[in-house]
Amino acid sequence: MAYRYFPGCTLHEQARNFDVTARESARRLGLELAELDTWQCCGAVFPLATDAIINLVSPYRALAAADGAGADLVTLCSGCLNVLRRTNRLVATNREIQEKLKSFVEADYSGGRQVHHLLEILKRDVTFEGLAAKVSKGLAGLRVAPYYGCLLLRPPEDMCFDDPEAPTILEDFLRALGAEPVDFALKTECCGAYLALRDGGRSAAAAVVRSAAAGGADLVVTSCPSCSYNLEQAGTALPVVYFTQLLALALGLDGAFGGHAVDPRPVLRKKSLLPEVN
Amino acid sequence: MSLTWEPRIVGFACRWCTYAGADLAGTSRLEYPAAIRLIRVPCSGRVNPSFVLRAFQRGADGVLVAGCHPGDCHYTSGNLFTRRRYSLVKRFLEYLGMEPERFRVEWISAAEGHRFAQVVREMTADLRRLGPNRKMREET
Amino acid sequence: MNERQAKLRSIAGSLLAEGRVSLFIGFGPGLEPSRPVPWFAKNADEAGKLVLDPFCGPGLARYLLDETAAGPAGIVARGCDGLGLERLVADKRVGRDQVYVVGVACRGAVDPDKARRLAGRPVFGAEVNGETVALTTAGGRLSFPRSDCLLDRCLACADPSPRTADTWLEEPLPGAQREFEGVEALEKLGPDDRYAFWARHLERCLRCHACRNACPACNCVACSLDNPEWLERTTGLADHFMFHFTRAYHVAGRCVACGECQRACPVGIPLMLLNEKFMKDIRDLFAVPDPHRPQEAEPLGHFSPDDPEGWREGDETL
Amino acid sequence: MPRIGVFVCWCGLNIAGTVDVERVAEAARAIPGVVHAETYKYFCSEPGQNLIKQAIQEKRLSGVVVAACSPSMHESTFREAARMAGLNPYLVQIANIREQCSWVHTDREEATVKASAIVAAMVAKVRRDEPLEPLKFPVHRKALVIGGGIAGMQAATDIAEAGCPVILVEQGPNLGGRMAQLSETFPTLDCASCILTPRTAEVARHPLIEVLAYSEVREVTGYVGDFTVKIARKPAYVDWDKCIGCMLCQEKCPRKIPSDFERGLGSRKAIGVNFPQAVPNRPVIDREHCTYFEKGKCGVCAKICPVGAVDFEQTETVREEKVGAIVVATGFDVLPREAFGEYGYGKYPDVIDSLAFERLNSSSGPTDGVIRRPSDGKIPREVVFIQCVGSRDPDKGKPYCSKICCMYTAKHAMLYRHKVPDGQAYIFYMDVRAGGKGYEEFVQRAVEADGALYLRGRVARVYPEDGRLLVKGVDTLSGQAVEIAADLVVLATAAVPREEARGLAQILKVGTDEHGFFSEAHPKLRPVETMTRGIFLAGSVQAPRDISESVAQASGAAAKVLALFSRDELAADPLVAAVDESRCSGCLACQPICPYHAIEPKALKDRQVASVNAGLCQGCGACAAACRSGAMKLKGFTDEQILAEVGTLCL
Amino acid sequence: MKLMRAGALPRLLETLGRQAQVYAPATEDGLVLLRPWTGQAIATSYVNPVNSLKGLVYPQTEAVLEFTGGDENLSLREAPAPAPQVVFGGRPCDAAGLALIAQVLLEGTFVDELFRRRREATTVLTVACREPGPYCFCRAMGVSPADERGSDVMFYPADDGYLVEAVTARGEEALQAVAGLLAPAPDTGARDACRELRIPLAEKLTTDRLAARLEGFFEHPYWEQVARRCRSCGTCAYLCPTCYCTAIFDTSRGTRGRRLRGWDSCQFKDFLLMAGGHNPRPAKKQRVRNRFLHKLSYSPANHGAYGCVGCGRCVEKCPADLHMVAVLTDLGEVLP
Repeated sequence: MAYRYFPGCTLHEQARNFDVTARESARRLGLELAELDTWQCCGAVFPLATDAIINLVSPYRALAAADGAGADLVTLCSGCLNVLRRTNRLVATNREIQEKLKSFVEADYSGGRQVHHLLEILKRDVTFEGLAAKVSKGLAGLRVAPYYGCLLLRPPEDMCFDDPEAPTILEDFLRALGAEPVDFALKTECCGAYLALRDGGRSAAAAVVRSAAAGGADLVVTSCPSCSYNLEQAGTALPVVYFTQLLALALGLDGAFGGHAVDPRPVLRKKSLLPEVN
Repeated sequence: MSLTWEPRIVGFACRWCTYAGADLAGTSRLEYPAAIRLIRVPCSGRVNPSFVLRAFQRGADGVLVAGCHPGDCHYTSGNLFTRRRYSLVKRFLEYLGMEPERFRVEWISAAEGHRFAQVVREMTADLRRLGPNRKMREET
Repeated sequence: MNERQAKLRSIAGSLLAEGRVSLFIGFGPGLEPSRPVPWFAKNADEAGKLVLDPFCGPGLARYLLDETAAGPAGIVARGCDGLGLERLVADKRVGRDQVYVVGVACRGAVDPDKARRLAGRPVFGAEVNGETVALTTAGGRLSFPRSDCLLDRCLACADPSPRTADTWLEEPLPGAQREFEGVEALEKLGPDDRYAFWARHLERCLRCHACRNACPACNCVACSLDNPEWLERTTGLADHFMFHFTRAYHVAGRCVACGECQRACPVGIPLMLLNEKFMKDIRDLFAVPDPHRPQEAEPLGHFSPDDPEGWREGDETL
Repeated sequence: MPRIGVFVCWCGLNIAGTVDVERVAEAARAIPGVVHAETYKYFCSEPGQNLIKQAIQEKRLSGVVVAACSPSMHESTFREAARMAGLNPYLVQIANIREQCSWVHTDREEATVKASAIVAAMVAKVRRDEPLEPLKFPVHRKALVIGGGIAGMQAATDIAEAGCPVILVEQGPNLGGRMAQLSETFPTLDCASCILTPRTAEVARHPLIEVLAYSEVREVTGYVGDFTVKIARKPAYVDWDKCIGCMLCQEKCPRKIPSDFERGLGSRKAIGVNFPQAVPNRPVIDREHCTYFEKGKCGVCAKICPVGAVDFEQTETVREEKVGAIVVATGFDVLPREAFGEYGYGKYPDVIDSLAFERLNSSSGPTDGVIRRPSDGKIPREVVFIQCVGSRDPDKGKPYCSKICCMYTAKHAMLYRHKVPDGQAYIFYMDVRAGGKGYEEFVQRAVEADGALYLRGRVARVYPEDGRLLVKGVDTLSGQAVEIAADLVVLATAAVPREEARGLAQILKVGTDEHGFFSEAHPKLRPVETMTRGIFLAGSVQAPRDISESVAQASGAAAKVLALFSRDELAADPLVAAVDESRCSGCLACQPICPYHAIEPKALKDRQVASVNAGLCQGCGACAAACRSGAMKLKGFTDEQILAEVGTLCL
Repeated sequence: MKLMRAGALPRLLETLGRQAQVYAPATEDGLVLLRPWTGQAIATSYVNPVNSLKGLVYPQTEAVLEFTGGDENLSLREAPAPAPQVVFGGRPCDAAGLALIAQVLLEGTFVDELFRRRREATTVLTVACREPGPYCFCRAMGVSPADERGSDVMFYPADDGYLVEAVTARGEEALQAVAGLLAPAPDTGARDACRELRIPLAEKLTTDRLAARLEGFFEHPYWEQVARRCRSCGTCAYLCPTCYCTAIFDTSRGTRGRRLRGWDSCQFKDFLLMAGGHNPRPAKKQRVRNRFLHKLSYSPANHGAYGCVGCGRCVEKCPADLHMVAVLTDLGEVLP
C-alpha cells in the first residue's frame, strides 16, 4: 500500500528530528512514505464555525493531491492528523461543503480516501509483533510515559484513533520496542496548548509532566510538536522525545536527540542505550 | 385526479410494531406528508403480495409493507416469512417494470416513530420525482 | 415401428390386464401423425394404440388430478411429467401409490407448427438424434437443427427423465441445472422497457385459463382468481397483470418448469419467463440449486433465520 | 342492507383542531350503507358513549365506525359500549384520525380529505365484518413468577394468598434478588435484610408457593390460561433434598474465589451460599472455580459432607409445567465496569460502585459493616459520590434516568456520616430527583443533619495522586473548577436490564425497548401488562424501580393474574383463523407457516382439508397470506376486508 | 364488380378511417391480429387473424350501463353509443359466424340492442380465401371460402390487387366514398377462383344429415372417452367466431360503477354453477358433449345452420387437441 506523506510545517522546521527519524525508520521497515510534491500548512486548527469553509481549502487541497496520486495520506503530527481527518470526514458527509470546495479548488475529490497516522500503519501493516522482530537493540530498562494529548483522541467519533479514555496503542508500540510503558493518570489530559505560554510553570503541562514523573518515567514520548514544546517548557527535568526518535534508536538508527530543551541523551546513556560521549 | 397531483401511498402496518410506531409519531407530534394511508394488519406476515398489486391496480403511486424487526415479531416468525416472500416479490415487481422506489419493505418498531415519519418523507419525495404511477393501473 | 413404442404398449397392456391400473395415460393417434393426442387406455386394445415418438408434446401429469379418483392410473412419464406428478403428490392432491410410472428418457418433442412451417407441407414422422431433427414428409426426409424444431420448453429442458419410476422403458438420462438467459436478458432492460415488454404480451391475454388449467402446480379445488373479490371478469391490462402476477406468485417455488402453460397459451405469451424469474431469485437468494424440483421444504413454506433482505440489493440492480 | 353509524370525535381540539370533523361526518353520510353520522367532543367519555348506544338502538345499526384516536387506545371501550347497546362488539371498527392524521398533518384540507378516506375504508371494512363471539378456554389456576427478588416474592405471595398455586423460578441459588445485597433502605433506613429475610422464609414456607431456585425458564408455548413452560434446574452439584444445611462443606472448602454477591470486595468458597441467611439455605458449587472440576483433585466437600449430599455428576434437569399466567420480575443489573475509563472504574481499587458500597455497609458484608477502603482497609475521611454515571448520558451510556440513584446516594452519605462522624461526603449531582413520599425530606436530612456536601456538576476525571484519589470536577453553581482529594470514590452507575432479559423476552415473545427493558402494553393505562395476554411485569424488569414501586407493581400484577383466574373460563379474542372447507384443497401449505402449530389435517368424506385449533391460533394471519385458494379466513382481517380497504383508500 | 390496385389499399383504409376507427390485420410476436390501423404494414399472408371479427363486434367485455349515487340518489346511464368502425381483413368464415350471431341475437324474440348498435356501426370488409389453411374445413360446415354472409364488401385477392364487390347497402356506401381508387374489373377470375377453392380437410369430413344422425347419441360412451383429455379451459370458446355465451357482472368504485357483459365458456367448470351450489353440468363429459351437440345438433335445429364455420382456430390452438375436426372425424366412424 503506497501512501502520500504529509509532514506539516513544523516537521520541516522546529521538529525536523521528528521528520528525519520517521523517514529513516519507515524506510528500514520497508514502508514507502513518498512526500506530497505540493502541500501547504494544514491550518493547525480544525475550524469549529460551520461557515469557515475557507479554512478547509488547504487540507482539502492536500487530500485531493493524495487522491490524485491514487494513494491514502499519512501524517505524523497530531495536529495535522486532527485537521486532515476531520476535513476528510466533513467532505465525505456534507454534500454542500464538498461542492463548494470542489468548485473553489477545481479538484474532484469527494472523500473516498483515508488519513492515517504512522502508528496506525505500524499497527496494521507492520504489526507490533513484526516491529518487535525488526528491533535490533531493544530499549530494555527504559521507562517511558506515553503522552497522547487531545488531538489524536478527540472528538472520538471523528478521530476513531483509539479508546478515547483508555488508549493503548502507544503502550503496545513501546513494548514492541522493548521499552517499559509507564501508566500515568494525565496521559490523555491537555498540555495547555497555546494557553501554556502565558502562565509558565503552573500550567497544565507541568501537571502532566509531574504525573509522568510520579509514575517513575525516565522520559515522555509524544507525537505532537506543540505538546512536546509545552511539556519541555514546564520546567522539570523530564526529557520529552517523539515516538519516532525511540523507534529509530530501537532500529539502530540515529535518534537525532540533539536540540531538545531538556537533553534526553544523559538518561539514554545511563540506560546504556547511547554510546558514551567520546 | 386533483389539479395538483399528490402522491398516494398505501401502507400495510403490523399492529404490534409499525402501527404503534406510527401512533408514536403522532403522540410525538412529528409531521410527515399526508400521502400515506395505513391498513392495520395483525402481522406483516398477513400481507398477501396480491394486496400490493391490488393497491397499484387501483391507483396507489407507492406501497409500503412494514413490520417488526426480525426477532421481535409478536408471533415469532410472521416477519421472517415476510422477509422471504417480499425478497422475491420486490424483485418480481421490478422485473415487471415497477420502479424500485414505488414499493418498499421496512422494519419499523413501536419505538421508531421518527423512522416511520422518515420513511414516509423519503417515499413521498421519491414519488414526487417519479410522478403518478401508470403501470399495472386500471383505466378510470 | 419403433420398439420403444412397442415396449410401452406391452407394458401398458399387461398393467391393464393384470388390473394393476384401471387406466393408462399416454399418447394416442391424433388427426395427423405430427399431433398425437393425450390417450386414456382402459383396456389392452386401447393400450395397443399408444404412441411414443418425438411428436408427443402435451403435458400429461395434470390429468392425474382427475384420473386417479376411480383407481390407480399408469402413466408414461418424461422428466416434466415426473416432476409434475411429484408436485401433485407434494400438494397432497394425488397419492404416489395411486400412480404407476413408466419412466422414459425424452430427447425433446417436435413442435408441430414449427415442423409444418419448416417442411412447408404435412409431416408424417420425425427422428431426434443429437443436434439434428429429421422430418419425413410426402416429399422425402428433410433435416433441420434441433433448436429450430423442438418445443421452446424442450430446448430449455433440464430433466429428460423423471427422478423416480416404477419401471423404466430405457436407461434414464441425468438431470442438469437450469439456466435463465431469458430472464437475465430482460433484467438488463430498464424499468420502462421491461414494462413495455410485459404490457405488449399481456395485453393479448384472453383470460381463457388455458395456462392455469394446464399447470400441475395450479391444482386447487377452488381458485382464488375465480373469486370476483380478487379478480373481476373485466379484461383490462391491469386485470391481466393481476391474474399473471398472482398465478406466478402462487406457483413460485412450486413450478416444475414443465412449460405446459406457455405451450397451451393461444396468444403466445412467454409465461415461462415469469416463473423462471422466481426460480432464479429462489436459487440466488435462498441457495436452492434446483428451484424447479420439489424441495424437502417448499421455499415459501419455511424461512431461515439468516435469510437475506432481497429487497435491499434490489434497489440498484435486480 | 347494512345500517352503519359513523361517529367522528373532536377529541377536544386534538382532532377538530386540524380536521374539519363536520365535513368528515358529511362525507360519511354519503357512503352507501351509512345511515347515521354525527360528531361529538369526546366520544370516549360517558355521555359520548351514550350517544353511540342511543344511535345503535334508535337506528338499529348493523355496524359502527368510531373515527377518533388509535384503536390501541379505546377500541375495547367502544366495543364494550356497542355490546351493552346490543350490537356485537366485533362489528365496531376504529378509524385512526388522530395519531395518524390530525396530529401529524397541519394542512386542514389535506387532513380532512385523509380523515374522510380513513373513515370510508373503515366503513368498507365494517360492512364485511361478521358478528363474532369470544372463544372460551379453560384456565389453569396456577401462576409462574420468574425472578425471586422482592417484586417476584410479593407477586407470588399475593397470588398464593388468594389460594392459587405459584411456581417461583429464581435464576440464582437463593431468593432475595438485588435487595439481598442492600444494607439499609431509604427513606426509612430500616435494614434491608430485616424486612427481606422474613419474607424469603415466608415465601419458602408457603404451602402454595413452590420455589425453584437455581433454575431458568427455557421454553414457553401455548397461550393465556394454558401456557406450557419448560424450566431447567441448573446442576448445583449438591443434592438439596439430602443436604441438612450444616455448611461444613463451605467451611472446609480450601478454594476461596471472589464473590459476585460481594461485588468482588469479599470472597466466598467454591461451595456455599451467598450470605448466611440465604433461603433456600442450600450450597451450590461454582463449577468454573472448583479445583475438582478443574483438575479432578480435592473433593473435600464430598468427603466432609455428613449426609453425602455432594454429587459431582449432577446434571441439568428440565421439568414441564402448565400455568395460566406468568409474572416477569427479573429485576436489574448495574452498568459494567469498563464503561467508564475516565473514573478508573475497575482500575483503581478505591473507585467502587454503589452496590459495592452497600456491601461495605452491610453487617454481613466483607467488612462487617465498617466502611473501609478496599485498597488498604483504612477508614476513608473524605468520600466522593458521583451521580448519573452512565445515566442521562446518551453518548457514552444510557439516555434515561435510573431514578433510584439520587435516593440511595443520599442514604449512603447519611450512613457514612453515622459510621464516620468526622468524615465528609461530597456528592456530585446534576439534579436530585426525590419525588417519592418522604423522599425530599430524606435528602434534606442528609444535607442538613449529616452534612453531605452537594456539588452541582459533573466529574471530569478521577486519578490517583500520592495515595489518594484526586477528583477533578466543577461546581456549576459557583462556576469554580473543583478538585477534591478523596479516600474513596463511589459511582452511582446506571441501572440496566439483566443480561439474560433479552433472551427471556424472545422466549416469552414479549417486546423490549432498545435498552432491553420489557415493554408494557401501555405506559399509562396498562403498566403491568405486556402485549402478550397473560404475561405481566413487576419491578425493574420494566424500568428502574425502587423497592416500594416494585412491591406496588408486584401486587398490581398479582391482581391482574387473580382477575384472570377469577373466571372459570377465559374469553379470548375470536379474531383467529378458520378454514372455508368448500374452497380448501387440503394441500396444507398453511401448516408449516403456523408458529403455534395450530393447523392439523381433517378428514372429510372424500378428501382431506386443513383445520385450525382456535385455542392455539393467535390470529397472526401468516397462513391466510400463504393460502393460494383463499380458503383460510382470518376473522376480522379477511381477504375481502383488506381488499375493500385497499380499494377504498385508493379512490 | 370493381378492381383495386394492391397499392391503393392503404389509401382506401385511410379514407374510410376519416369517419371510423379502422382495424386491419397486423403481425405481432409472430401472430396476425386484427389491430386498430394507424398506417402500419397490413399483413396479407395469413389464414385467419387469431382474434376473430366477433371480438370487434361482440367484444370480450362491454359496458351495459353505468350507475352512480348511493342508496337514495341512484342514477343509471346507458353505455355510450359505439364509435363507427371499419374492419378489413376478416375472412368469410368469420363473417359467416357474425351472421349466425346476428341471427341468434337480432332475429329471435329478444333483440340485443348492444350488438345491434355495434353491428350497425361496423363495416365489414372481408378478404376471401385463395388458399386454404392447414386446419380450414369451412365447406364441411356449409360455409364457402367466398361466402358473402355477414360481410359488407367482398375483396377477392387478384394478382395485381383485389376484385371488390359490395354486398350490402353499407358496403355500397363505403365503396362510393373510395370510388376514385376503384376501376372497373376486367374479369371475375379472382372471385371464381375463390368460389371454387377446394378445402382438402373438409373433403375428408362427412357432415351431411349430421344433425339427424346425432339424434339419440346423447348417452353414447364416446363422449366420456373423448372428454377425458379436455382441460375445461376457455381457449376454444374465446377464439371461436360463433360462440356467443356471456355473463353479466357489476363492478363499482366507491359510488360509481358499471354493469358489464363478458364472454363466458360452457367448458368452464363453474359455467352453470347456480346460487345455492347446484351445477347441472359438473362433469367434463357433460360440458364437452354440450359444446359439440350445440354446434352440430341444436344450432342447426334452432337456427338452420351449424354453430361452426370451420375457421380451424380451435383445431390449431386446443391444448388437448380436442377440437371440431377431431370430433367430426370420430363421429364419422362412431355414428351409424
